[in-house]
Amino acid sequence: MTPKSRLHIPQPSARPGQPPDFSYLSLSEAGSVARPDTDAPAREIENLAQELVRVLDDDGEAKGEWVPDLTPAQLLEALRLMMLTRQLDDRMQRMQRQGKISFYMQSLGEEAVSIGQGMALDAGDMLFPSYRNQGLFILRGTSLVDMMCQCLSNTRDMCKGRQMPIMYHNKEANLFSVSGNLATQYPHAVGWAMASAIKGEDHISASWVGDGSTAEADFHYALTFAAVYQAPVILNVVNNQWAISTFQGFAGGLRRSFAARGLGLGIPGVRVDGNDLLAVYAVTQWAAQRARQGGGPTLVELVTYRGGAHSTSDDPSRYRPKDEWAAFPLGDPIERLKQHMVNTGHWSDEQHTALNDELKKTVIAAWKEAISFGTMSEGPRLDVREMFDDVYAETPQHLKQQREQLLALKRGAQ
Amino acid sequence: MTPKSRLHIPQPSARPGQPPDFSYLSLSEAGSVARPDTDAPAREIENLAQELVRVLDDDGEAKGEWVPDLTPAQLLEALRLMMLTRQLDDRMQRMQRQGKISFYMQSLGEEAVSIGQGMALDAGDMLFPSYRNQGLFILRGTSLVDMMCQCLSNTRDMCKGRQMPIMYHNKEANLFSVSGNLATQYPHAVGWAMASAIKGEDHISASWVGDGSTAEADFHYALTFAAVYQAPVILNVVNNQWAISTFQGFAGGLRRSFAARGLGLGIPGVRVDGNDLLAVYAVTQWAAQRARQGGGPTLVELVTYRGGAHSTSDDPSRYRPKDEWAAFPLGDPIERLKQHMVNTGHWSDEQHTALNDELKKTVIAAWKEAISFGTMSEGPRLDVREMFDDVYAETPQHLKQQREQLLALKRGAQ
Amino acid sequence: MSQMNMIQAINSALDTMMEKDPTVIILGEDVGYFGGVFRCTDGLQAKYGEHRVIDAPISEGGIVGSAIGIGVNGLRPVAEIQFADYIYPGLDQIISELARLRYRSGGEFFSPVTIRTPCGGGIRGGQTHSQSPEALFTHLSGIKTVMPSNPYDAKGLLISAIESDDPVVFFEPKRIYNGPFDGDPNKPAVPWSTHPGGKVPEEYYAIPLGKAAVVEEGDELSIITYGTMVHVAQAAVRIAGVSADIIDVRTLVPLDVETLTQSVEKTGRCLIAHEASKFGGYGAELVATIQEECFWHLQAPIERVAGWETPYPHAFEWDYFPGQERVVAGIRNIMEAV
Amino acid sequence: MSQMNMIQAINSALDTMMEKDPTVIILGEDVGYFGGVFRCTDGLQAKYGEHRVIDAPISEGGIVGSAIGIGVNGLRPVAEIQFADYIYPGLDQIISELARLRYRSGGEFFSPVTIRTPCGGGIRGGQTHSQSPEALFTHLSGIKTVMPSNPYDAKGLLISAIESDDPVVFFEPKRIYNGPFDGDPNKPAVPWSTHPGGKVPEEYYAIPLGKAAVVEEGDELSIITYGTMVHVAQAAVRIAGVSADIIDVRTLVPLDVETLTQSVEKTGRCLIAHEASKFGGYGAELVATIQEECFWHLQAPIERVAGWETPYPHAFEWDYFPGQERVVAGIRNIMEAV
Ligand SMILES: Cc1ncc(C[n+]2csc(CCOP(=O)(O)OP(=O)(O)O)c2C)c(N)n1
Ligand SMILES: Cc1ncc(C[n+]2csc(CCOP(=O)(O)OP(=O)(O)O)c2C)c(N)n1
Ligand SMILES: [Mg+2]
Ligand SMILES: [Mg+2]
Repeated sequence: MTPKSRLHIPQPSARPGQPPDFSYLSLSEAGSVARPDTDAPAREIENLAQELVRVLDDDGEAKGEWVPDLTPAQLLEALRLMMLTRQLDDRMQRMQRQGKISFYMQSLGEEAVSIGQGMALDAGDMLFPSYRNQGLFILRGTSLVDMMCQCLSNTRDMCKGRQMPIMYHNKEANLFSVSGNLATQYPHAVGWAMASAIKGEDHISASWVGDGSTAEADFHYALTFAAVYQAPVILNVVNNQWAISTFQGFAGGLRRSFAARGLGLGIPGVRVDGNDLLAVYAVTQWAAQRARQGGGPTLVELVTYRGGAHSTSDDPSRYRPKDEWAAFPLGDPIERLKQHMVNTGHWSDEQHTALNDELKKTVIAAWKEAISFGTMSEGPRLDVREMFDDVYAETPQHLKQQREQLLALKRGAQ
Repeated sequence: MTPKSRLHIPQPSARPGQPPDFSYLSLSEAGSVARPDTDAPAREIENLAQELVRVLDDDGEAKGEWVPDLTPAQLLEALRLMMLTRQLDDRMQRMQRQGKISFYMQSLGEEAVSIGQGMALDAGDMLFPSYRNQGLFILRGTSLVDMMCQCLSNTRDMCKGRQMPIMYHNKEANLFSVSGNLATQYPHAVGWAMASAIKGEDHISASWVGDGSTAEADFHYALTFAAVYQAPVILNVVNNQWAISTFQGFAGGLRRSFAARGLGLGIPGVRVDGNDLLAVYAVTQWAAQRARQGGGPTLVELVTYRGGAHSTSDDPSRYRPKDEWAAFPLGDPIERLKQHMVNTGHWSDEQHTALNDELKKTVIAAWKEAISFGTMSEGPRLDVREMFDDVYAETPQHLKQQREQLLALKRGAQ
Repeated sequence: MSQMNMIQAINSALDTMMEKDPTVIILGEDVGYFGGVFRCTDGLQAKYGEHRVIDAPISEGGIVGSAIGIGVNGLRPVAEIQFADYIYPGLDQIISELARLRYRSGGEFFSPVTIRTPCGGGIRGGQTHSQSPEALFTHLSGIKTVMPSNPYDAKGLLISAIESDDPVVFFEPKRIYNGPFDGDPNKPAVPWSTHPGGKVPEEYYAIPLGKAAVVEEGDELSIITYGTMVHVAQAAVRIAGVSADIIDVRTLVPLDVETLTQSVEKTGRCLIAHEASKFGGYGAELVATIQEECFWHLQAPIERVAGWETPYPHAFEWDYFPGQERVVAGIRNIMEAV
Repeated sequence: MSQMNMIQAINSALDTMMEKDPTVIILGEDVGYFGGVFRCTDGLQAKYGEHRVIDAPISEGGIVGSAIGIGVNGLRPVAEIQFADYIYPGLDQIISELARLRYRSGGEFFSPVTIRTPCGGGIRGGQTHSQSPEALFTHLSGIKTVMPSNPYDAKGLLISAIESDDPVVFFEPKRIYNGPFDGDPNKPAVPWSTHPGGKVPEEYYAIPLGKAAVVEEGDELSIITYGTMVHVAQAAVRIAGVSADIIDVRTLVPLDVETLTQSVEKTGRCLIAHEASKFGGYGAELVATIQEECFWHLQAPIERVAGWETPYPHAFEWDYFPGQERVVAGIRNIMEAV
């Protein structure tokens, strides 16, 4: 009998009740992948889209050509920022559970992405984050209080109450406004980079999407425009294995790596251990240098795992094994950096615990301050008149009238 | 000085007044590319996306593993259909110039695409053509009169006067309705193939877009869905070097072949000499067999050249050398097949000329018949009442009223 | 007859149709194994298999585009767009292809796609989980547009939508998935069991597309609305103490002009309410149509109560939402007009 | 002062702004070397270079998406969408991003993109080269929408659009690119030199967005329209022999309500005309607004003359187009209403 075409439905390696199985992930040994020159032709470095750039091995040893030039102080700062991100997430997740904020999304398990990549970029580089890049905001100095106030939609909310929690932005820090619409930021980053090249500046841009979001049109637009104009941009795919309930196979992830998606357009792809801060930093630095010297875009796939639920509205126990994260072969980015620093004598378990406690306190203190600017139910409230601002540069007549209508109604109601 | 990022603007190899230059095209020797098994894993046949499958060499000799099993009678039929397509185009182009039809698009120089591919597919396979696939309609038996009547928007127009010329369809012949919107047919073909696989049938589908259209979202949707569900579909990119005034570099064509666009999703790509009917047939047959036996999608790039203007609204002398087509290294598909058949003793110059004359007469006769069903300015006209049909399955109240309104107005005007 | 909320009623409609017609298939993000983020497709993949309830890539354009092809090949796809706020990447395929296919092919090709999508605010979804974009669809020729206001209608209308050979965009006001909502966010939520529309037959039944429902009858005023706002209008009428026809449009296209005009001819006064922004909203068409048909009966300007001309803001959700107070104020305006 | 057709006036606006403001750049399909399929950008690449007049991949979504990023980085992009019929792949970026960026970022980010696109029928373009989709934009908050009816306005309004820090969708009625068109396809075409709007200054000038133009004054009727239909209305008024205000809306959003209501308060009768389908079209909003503002002045129902509820058909172009006869019939209806 000849084989026949049947609709192929991608299958995750394990469902609830089954043992986790990551045998589908192809891994490389730490230190095994060579680091090409940043001006290597795209066709000669296609292996980077297949192999996995890793620096830290399972014992926390840094190995190979990709070991970045980071001082112990820098590493400590990276560790601190990852820990801070996790503490913030933990607190906000709980505040949502207590009904203090309407919604939240953690980056649990993916902290090295934002911190490692953010550190490798210059302050003048413009970042177009997804909703799971809170680490970028922390790294670039957005205060915890500001972030919390955004989540609280309170009187100090940078979004003036207009967006759901986590939709931060930070203009001074060159962090673009997070969108609720998946992948839309990708062509923005390319356009921004095009403008930088038009102006002859040497700032680059970077953007992030999840594995699932690569199926959106904007992914294609961004890659196409970046390739055609050789825009100085780093396009990152955070492959955390899941997109709400669908695993990365539904975005084609089992057929070929996400890093390979640009090869057909001549865009080099680099697949990197997303839980290895050193590798993440090194690869980003490589791509940034390539872009700055006119080498155009790089597509970076960060292999990681979504340690928590998709969002506070999600319950992953319905669709994946509870213990999947624990079995993830690339581990926990914080533990791995910690282990490395302990190994190299720059850190200890005691210091780690102390730092964690300190960060927890920092976060609690920030929360206290944040709620002093109002919560959803108590304290000062945003002025409802602001609802009508910023739709246009100047508020047009009809919006002024609507504002008056609303105020009259509210006066009447009192 | 370190090199710097500047916006890269793709440059065609020649502009009006300059000598044509096709050195950018990478060609393979006829017969030099091996033909893998149809169940070869995608990763093992990536070379097919880079090399160029060619059967006919410059002397019209058929060479190598891809030589298809076509009888002289079949080859003659292919030749005849290509010639007929060209005659039809020529006639219609002239009719447009004379104001008999509002618009036209030739497939001059690309005839082997539709004829070669169409012949390699089964009657039960569903085709989703672009506007430059008139050959498929001819091949599948749409009468010239029907095609002309569509272009005339006359009383026998299959589209009931609703579409511009060339927007044919042929339901019985499994030819989908041509759309004026670029690339939208691509995901339709994939959906159709998915349904075929769901139903367990072994019909496959095929679709066509131009090089320029690959930048549209639908190209990405189609590739993604085809890869994820391993849909039995052949996705074809007709790389005729130009998209109106922009050359294929603006779709990223200079960086990597269009056939390579699906490699990052694990879709095999085959780059084929689009002006070599034998190669076109062979590659299509290969991809069809692969799809039918459950091997999923193939992306086929047909390298050809748009011999004429983009459409009757276009003037290519403004943006490309007048003699570019003559310099195209892959020649003219009709000449090449003719030469092969003359070489093998199955055809002669005299027969060729005679056939051409005969086809010309056929086309003229068809035109005469077609205009008897009305032209834009003379003869019978479509009933204007039909304007309100087929918006919905059943004409709703409001459209009946609008029809009445219009008729009343027309009565009044008389 | 069972007690169902709107999610269950939609699920039941899908189940009924999949059972009845083996060509019905479902396609969408998270609809399969997981059963949908709002659980509308819960249990269906287990029952009908992975080839009929299909998890899709995150690609609304691809979902609509492939659904069209699936429909052309003889199946009857029901596509879910996870939030109406995310339908826009699919608009080109809807406008340029789905809506026009039958027309442009002289009636030969069509694709009977139903697109289900949750819409509307009131769930703290901010500007990307609260939108009501129905007016972008009601202007299109070739598409039908539906928005039910209760579980009974939801099931009956969804069945008709699926059975229709025309493409249908089926909006589900998510604020009333779990219970009717009268516009007062401070009152405790009530379940659908408190509402007659919560009684839903287990079996097949169809509510024809193109028929509005007169939800309440009165003679001083006609309120024309749909979705969540039906319930808000009912509460507002109580507060305002007027006797009003409340008409639930249900099928936005094709519009049941007759039911509307009969009512307005009777009452001479009309208020139109919807959640979407006012300017260029579907309410504008309702005003225009009624004004054209009932001009000589109108005793006061037709008034629209609708969302403001801003995106749907997270913190000011209840100031944005056209709640009871605003509907009552609208009623008073109309009733006082002389 | 020069004689210009609308293509030249648009070209002149672009040229003027590129000269004046080095941050202005152009992006679109075939706009660069070739100068645009309608030649609106002719000569600009030669003058300002390939980095300022940029040929784009065929990807309307990518054009809008990258233009947003370009705008965020301090340049002022003018994107061309080759035909309004092909703007839909860009809708998600327009609706979800361009229109909302300033609002959602608390006023901190914005992108001053202008999107130019030829619209309208009457050129035998069939259903994919004739559409007037303005109503899909006028319902959006955060976007301005413009449609000029003559070269002078086209230049002045386009300059304002480019200078605006708000995103603007700028529709160009292609039927009148080369000359005013009064709706009669059988009459020989006339050039813009026959029309006062064909006189266009070479230099910079701006017509503010948000101001309608009273094209003709009269006292029996107000005709509110825009684009090609302005000319049709003028011809129809002659035929009908009525004394009418003809108002060219010009800026659809924000709407100049005052000019409209002043006129209708004066005349008591109002006809609205546009080429797009009637149901849910922009005209519905005009009816609704005027009805709300001028109800007590209205002596007859407001009548809409618009495209039918079908796609724009190739063979029946002139039956679809709301030409002189239909406008005249509309005028008669209104004038006879008692
Ligand atoms: C255009 C659009 N479609 C759908 C959604 C709903 N949605 C939000 S997150 C998400 C999953 C995204 O998965 P992935 O891209 O892998 O990112 P991750 O959440 O894993 O970081 C979906 C479907 C959305 N926000 N926008
Ligand atoms: C969505 C969309 N955008 C733009 C156009 C206008 N247009 C028609 S054909 C064309 C060029 C297409 O080039 P290509 O895909 O290479 O096909 P070819 O004409 O060379 O066969 C363009 C831009 C269109 N029809 N649809
Ligand atoms: Mg993910
Ligand atoms: Mg081409």
